[in-house]
Amino acid sequence: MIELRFFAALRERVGHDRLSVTPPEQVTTVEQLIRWLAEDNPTVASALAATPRYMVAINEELGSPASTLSPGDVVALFPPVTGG
Amino acid sequence: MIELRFFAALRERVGHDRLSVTPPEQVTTVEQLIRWLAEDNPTVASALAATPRYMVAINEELGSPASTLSPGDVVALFPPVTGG
Amino acid sequence: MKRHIEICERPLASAAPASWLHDAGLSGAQVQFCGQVRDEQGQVQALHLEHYPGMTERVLRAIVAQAGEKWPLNGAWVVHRIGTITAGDDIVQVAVSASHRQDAFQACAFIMDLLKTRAPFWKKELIGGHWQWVEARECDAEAAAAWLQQASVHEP
Amino acid sequence: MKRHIEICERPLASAAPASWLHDAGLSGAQVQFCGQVRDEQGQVQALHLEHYPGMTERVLRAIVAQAGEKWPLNGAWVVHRIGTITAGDDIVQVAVSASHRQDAFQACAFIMDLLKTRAPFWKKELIGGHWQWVEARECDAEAAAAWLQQASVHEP
Repeated sequence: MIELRFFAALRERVGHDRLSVTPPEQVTTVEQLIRWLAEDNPTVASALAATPRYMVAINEELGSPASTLSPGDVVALFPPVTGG
Repeated sequence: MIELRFFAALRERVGHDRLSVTPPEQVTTVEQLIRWLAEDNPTVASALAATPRYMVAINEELGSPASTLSPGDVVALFPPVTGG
Repeated sequence: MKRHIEICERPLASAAPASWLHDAGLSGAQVQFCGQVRDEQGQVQALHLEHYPGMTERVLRAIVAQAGEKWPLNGAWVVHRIGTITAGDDIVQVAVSASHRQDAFQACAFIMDLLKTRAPFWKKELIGGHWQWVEARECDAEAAAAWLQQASVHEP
Repeated sequence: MKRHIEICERPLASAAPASWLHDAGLSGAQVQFCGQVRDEQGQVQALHLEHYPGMTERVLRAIVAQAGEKWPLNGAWVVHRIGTITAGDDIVQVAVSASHRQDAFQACAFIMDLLKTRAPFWKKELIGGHWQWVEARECDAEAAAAWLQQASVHEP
């Protein structure tokens, strides 16, 4: 199981701030997770499609599409940050 | 007539904070003034000799040895500044 | 190096970083950055800031630790506002103390550049009665990348 | 650009630059430098600062004007302490406000670098019961020269 978290415009587009998903075993990277979500979850798929650029964090640390995932990971997806 | 002003270590070495001098007409630059002072005024000469580096200001603006002088100018001599 | 990192829902006190950093003669230099909400000629009526609790503090701690490795600092202060605020209000304070001013200037700019591109905060603005998300600026990403490139040049 | 330049015999108030620069939404960035007397492991008992009244103000005004030409600033504050002060006391405050932080950081560092090498202040320290003049640091001259070289590169 992977816990997804969404923030800012992406959260508004998804309509939830979190979602638990259980991708198949062969999904082991962020990139694969997102490709799988695009097929499995139309809401997340269209929210991501509507967000020109987004960032990812795994267990509260910035990651990249190539980052590997383990069951129980918290994967956050969000638009580029705009603090400060 | 030129009004000389001294600051910091240089003032302490000269023993005065100001001095009025009337150099001959051919003294038209800071460099010439200092050379003339070295002959005319032993106190100023030895104070300058004891100050490894010094700066000059003419009428409250930073100058250089080549700066030209006019009668009535205020020429300040001082060690490198150490504010801030 | 002492450090203070805080996410704050109340207005920021502008004198707080200086008095917290004060160390009675150890440091010769304090540099403080303060970011404020610009009103863009009166267009922006309010600003709302959200963040990712937990990750935010973790990222800020990591940025401050990295600054402490790059420059000899005596103290570092980062306080970021969240919630709804208005034009002119302070959003963020970054302040550092060091023996020498060049280290303090560079470390303060570094922390801000990395905060801007890595700390999970998002702003939306109330303009003409409508809330809209602020877009990330390309030049902020470039400013952060410049520091990271510098670092890689020094690596063996 | 508003500007405040002052030579001061009283202790400096650390919150003064921020509140004076505050402009309710015009500026997005304030950068403040504050220089303090270092005690050098308790060696320095006191510091005395003298200056060249008249020339000091003129030089500081010129430096601030130059900063205002190089960067789009909304405000600039320079206050320098003179007289006898002790370790930990503030010697100088330089603070600027601008729309964007990079301009504010650079202008503040520029004003400090030029102040250090051009403004007619001199320090002496009381160490072991004896007053001795502080020597100018070569690296300060280099920092100021770097700005002036940059400028000449941009000239036609």
